[in-house]
Amino acid sequence: MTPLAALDYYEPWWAQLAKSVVIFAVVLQMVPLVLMMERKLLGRMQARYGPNRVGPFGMVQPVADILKLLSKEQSRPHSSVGPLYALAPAISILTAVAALAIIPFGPVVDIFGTDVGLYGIDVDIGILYLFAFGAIAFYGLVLGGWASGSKYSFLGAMRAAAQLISYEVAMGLSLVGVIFTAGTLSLVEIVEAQKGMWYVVPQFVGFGIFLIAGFAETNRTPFDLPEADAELVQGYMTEYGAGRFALYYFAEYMNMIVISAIASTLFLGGWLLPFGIDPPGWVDPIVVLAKIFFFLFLFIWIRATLPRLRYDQLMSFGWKVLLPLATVNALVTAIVVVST
Amino acid sequence: MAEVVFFVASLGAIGGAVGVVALRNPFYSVLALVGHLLSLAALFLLLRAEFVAAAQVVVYAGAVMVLYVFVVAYIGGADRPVRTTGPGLGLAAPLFAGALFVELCLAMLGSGLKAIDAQGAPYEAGFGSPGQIGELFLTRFLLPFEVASYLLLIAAVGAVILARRRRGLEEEGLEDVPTVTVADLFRLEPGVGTQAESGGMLQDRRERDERERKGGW
Amino acid sequence: MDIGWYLAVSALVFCTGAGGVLVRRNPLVILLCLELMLNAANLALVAFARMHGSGDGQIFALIVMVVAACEVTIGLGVIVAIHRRRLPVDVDELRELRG
Amino acid sequence: MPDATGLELIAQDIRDGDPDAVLDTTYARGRATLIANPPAIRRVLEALRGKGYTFLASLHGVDYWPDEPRLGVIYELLDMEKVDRISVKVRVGADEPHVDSVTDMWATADHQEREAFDMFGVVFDGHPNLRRILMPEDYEGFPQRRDFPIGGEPVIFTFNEKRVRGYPE
Amino acid sequence: MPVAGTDRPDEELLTINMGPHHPATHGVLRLMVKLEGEVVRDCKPIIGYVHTGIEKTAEDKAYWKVIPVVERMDYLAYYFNAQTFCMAVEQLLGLEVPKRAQYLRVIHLELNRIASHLVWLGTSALDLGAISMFWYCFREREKVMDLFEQSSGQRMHTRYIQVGGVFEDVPAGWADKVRAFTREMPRRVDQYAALLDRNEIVLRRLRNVAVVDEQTLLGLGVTGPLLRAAGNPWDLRKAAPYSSYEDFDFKVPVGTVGDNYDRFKVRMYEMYESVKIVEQALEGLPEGPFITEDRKVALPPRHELGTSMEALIHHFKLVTEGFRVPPGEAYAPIESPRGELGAWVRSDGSAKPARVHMRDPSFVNLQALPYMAKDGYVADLIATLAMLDPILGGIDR
Repeated sequence: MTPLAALDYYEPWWAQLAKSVVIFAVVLQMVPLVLMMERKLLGRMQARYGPNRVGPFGMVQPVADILKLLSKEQSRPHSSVGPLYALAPAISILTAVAALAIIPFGPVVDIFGTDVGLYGIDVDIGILYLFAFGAIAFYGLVLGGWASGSKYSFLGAMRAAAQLISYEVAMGLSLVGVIFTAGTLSLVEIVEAQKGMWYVVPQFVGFGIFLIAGFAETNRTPFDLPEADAELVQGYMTEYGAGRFALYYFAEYMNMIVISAIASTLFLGGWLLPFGIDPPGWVDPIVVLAKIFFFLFLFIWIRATLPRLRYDQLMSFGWKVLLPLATVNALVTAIVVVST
Repeated sequence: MAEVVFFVASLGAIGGAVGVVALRNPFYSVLALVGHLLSLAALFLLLRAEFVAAAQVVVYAGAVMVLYVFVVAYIGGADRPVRTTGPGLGLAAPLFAGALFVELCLAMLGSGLKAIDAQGAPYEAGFGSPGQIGELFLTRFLLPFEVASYLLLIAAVGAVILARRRRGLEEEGLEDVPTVTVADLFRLEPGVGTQAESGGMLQDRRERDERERKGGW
Repeated sequence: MDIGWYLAVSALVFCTGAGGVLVRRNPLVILLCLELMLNAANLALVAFARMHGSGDGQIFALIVMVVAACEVTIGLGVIVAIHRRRLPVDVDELRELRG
Repeated sequence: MPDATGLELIAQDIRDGDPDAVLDTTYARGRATLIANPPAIRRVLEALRGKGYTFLASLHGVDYWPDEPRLGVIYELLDMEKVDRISVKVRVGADEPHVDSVTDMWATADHQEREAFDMFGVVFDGHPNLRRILMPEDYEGFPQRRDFPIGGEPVIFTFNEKRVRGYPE
Repeated sequence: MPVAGTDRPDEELLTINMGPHHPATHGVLRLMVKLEGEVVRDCKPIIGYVHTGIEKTAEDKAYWKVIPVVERMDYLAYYFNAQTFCMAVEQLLGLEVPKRAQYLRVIHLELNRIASHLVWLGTSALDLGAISMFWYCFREREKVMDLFEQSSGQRMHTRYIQVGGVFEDVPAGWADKVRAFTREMPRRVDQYAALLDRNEIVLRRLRNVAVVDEQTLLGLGVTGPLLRAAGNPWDLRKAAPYSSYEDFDFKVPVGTVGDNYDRFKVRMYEMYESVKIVEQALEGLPEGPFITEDRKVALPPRHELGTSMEALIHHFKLVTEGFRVPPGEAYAPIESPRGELGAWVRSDGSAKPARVHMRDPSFVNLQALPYMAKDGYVADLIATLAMLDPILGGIDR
């Protein structure tokens, strides 16, 4: 089969398999961790304890939650469209997981005498791969809302879809500056191009726009309109329960992790440390994880602080502020890159 | 391996295509087309057209079909029978399509193109990569590239004009609703959002004075 | 895989699309069928590009995508306008242009 | 509150315009009440509104059983300028409980009249939407009347939904 | 197609049933909302889901047993319910309430107002998406609840206010605890304001939203913070003082525009003013009896029962039958956290009221919702409903 990526070294099949399993296992384990972190941090920020009953310090709480959700009865509304109703959350989680494949946790290292890159795949199209799966994620939301056969879900899905595509544009444009500067789409190469200076410094505008759009893409506060529980009662997932709800829930946090990982890769230098510190290779994934958790903390912090925007404000902010800013940023970067 | 992928993907592509034509509800037709497009993207990958595959998904599945979904959701699926164009055309159309297929197959297979039975030209590194595409676009195909961008611009303007509401929000004073503009980013209203005020007094003085003047306090 | 197979798939999809345009009455679905035909052409173009080992075919495919996007925006705009004016969303009943 | 004399003056004023409008006045514990003739209620309220009582604070339904006429409607009017309250009472019989609606004069009367109708069965003629408001739409009887017993309402659960009266099979 | 996009394609309206079980309706309220896209074209409140027949129940109970029943109507402002009912009965009895009792009532009423506004603030912020506010507000509310518990033994529905006075004098040291609270509270309100009032998103969500002019509000019978936000300084505590409110120096916050922001600000400032009133009342708390000396109405002190035959008879009489109230009708309006709360009580001379009707401000104010929400966004409908602060227990009674 034609390789997806043009690797200039050979990776044996067992390395690919092992990598997939490790990445999947590690990041999947991160979701309960993030859940726990969110609940504990929110609790602390809101002058309460957060979960502290299940296990030591309540650390097993997410497991209990997931077990509870999985053991619930699967039910669906009368008016829903069965197959699509079941398919939608699966699409959501599929796209979230697939996007993990391109996140680099480190450079190519030598494992048992073979070169193995500490990432799923390193594709030429790099960021485009991400946006391709982002595009498919749209169907997870819309199908879920549409197939539920409920007006709340439908409204929520429409909001989610409109928000997703509006902010996808700004997000894409905000990354153009990084791509110009690095001269490549491959995430591994982008990280390596940041050896001298993290892109958060020259591309701070792009960084800001990317973060804001990332909040919108993951439906987090203050852009959590699709699931605004005050108005739409969880939006497109109103009618979902039990395991399928767990899938949506999982996908949402997975998306958070993906966005955090992309942000740390593109702007915070991935596995690189500042001031030329060059630790041994096994530290690299830990550095990436630490940066990811920094962004996750930011997500949670913002959630505890900000109220949500109104729909029209969200839209006009996306189109009238972020998009022009991102365009100007791309333009300025292009001029600077060409002139130097 | 490539054969299996090709088989699955082409089956998806053809199945999706048939679904588009045969399904009654336009919403399902749209979904079938999405399936078709994704299968096609897989075929593109097999043909080593990475960038085209990604563009296919991002542009088609991510933007064009999204438009379809919105419009279908807005207009609503009409559950009409598939074939009501009259028995004549309903019978003639499949015949025509079949004839067309035979003709195309004859044209291609009988064309005597030598390479058609081969795996294609030897693969070179960088084939179908964004770099190659970009280079072609900005050198040999600069004119089509520019024309295409103008076409897109015109289409966008046209669509906005076509789908503009003839009645509704604009006339009923909803533009009064505050919206965020670029200028607002740079305009700092007194007493809004600065750190000093959040740490200090609760109410900006101007507003309090105004309320006091109105006799509230 | 031989390039011929790709072309066969392309032909099949193209014919399905062509048949769909003739059979269906809903302009939305007709637009979808047009998309099918364009995509079939795209597949053929990319296959030929692979055959010759040059990127020209892919450039063509990308331009076709742009054209398709334009066609869709305008087409859907027209359909929405039709719907707004409370005309039937059905090509056989929309005879006004015929005079 | 207007004092007893003030109340009489107001009543006299209204009587000048319409001799039958005010049936009686009572003044007790600082509460001035005009008892209006039911057909003339709108005229009385209009006149009071002209005198500055522009705010309809509330509207109460009441059942004077066993006295006749049984049902009463009390309008609490308020003069926000002089901080002055006056109440207007109409009494109607239970067999023909018709009072003119004042929803067009005070929008607030909408829900309040509906409540009085719901609870006492006073029909407000001219009300745009005189339906039950607190009780279920298909409820029978007027629960706040004095002869309506305080008793158990069967609560519908799954096991007894077929047995509860009025539940569709 | 499972979702018919519109009711009628030519109108493009989508009817949505919000509630009765909806997280943002602040109770069991049902709204029939007609949407055009995201814009509310019509909104019809449907109520009655928690109608519990309190007024009917009250007719079957002795006067002093009615108090706990009416307290459960507006479950956030229970002191106010009891106060208005007791005031109406006192009016019928011609009873004078001792000064100390009046002050104690005021302290509790104002503390209750703060607690009620805190719940409003927390839930409103929650509706705007600011989830943390809810916990901060409930943290402070908890302190008020603790004060109530210390003075009356109950956190909610305290039955502290009695006909003729209050149930018991406040315990020793209570005043200091209240002072500690009143010292802390303004700082807390400052913090809330810093979180919300300094937040650009909140300002944009509230300013110039759901503006209804003063005249419309007056016609709708709207009172309380909603009316004051529109610029009318009508406050019964100032206009027609009851329970010694004339003794205290406080201001009535009014708005200028009548939008949601003004409603928000007015309530925020009311918390400061309530704190001021509580402080003044504590400062000037007069000595004297905490309940009327009239043994026909108030229970005799426990220690008299062992020595005085008369006291024993009164005690027996009151506990078994209750006191009789001369025939008549009374209406006692007070300023509750939501507006004019009035009890209309009719007595037929027996020991049970012949009719108790509450003019609940939530019930009346709710009628303004369609006026406020029309032609706004759905999200604004939720914010407006939050700023309206309806309590469904009071609406449905």
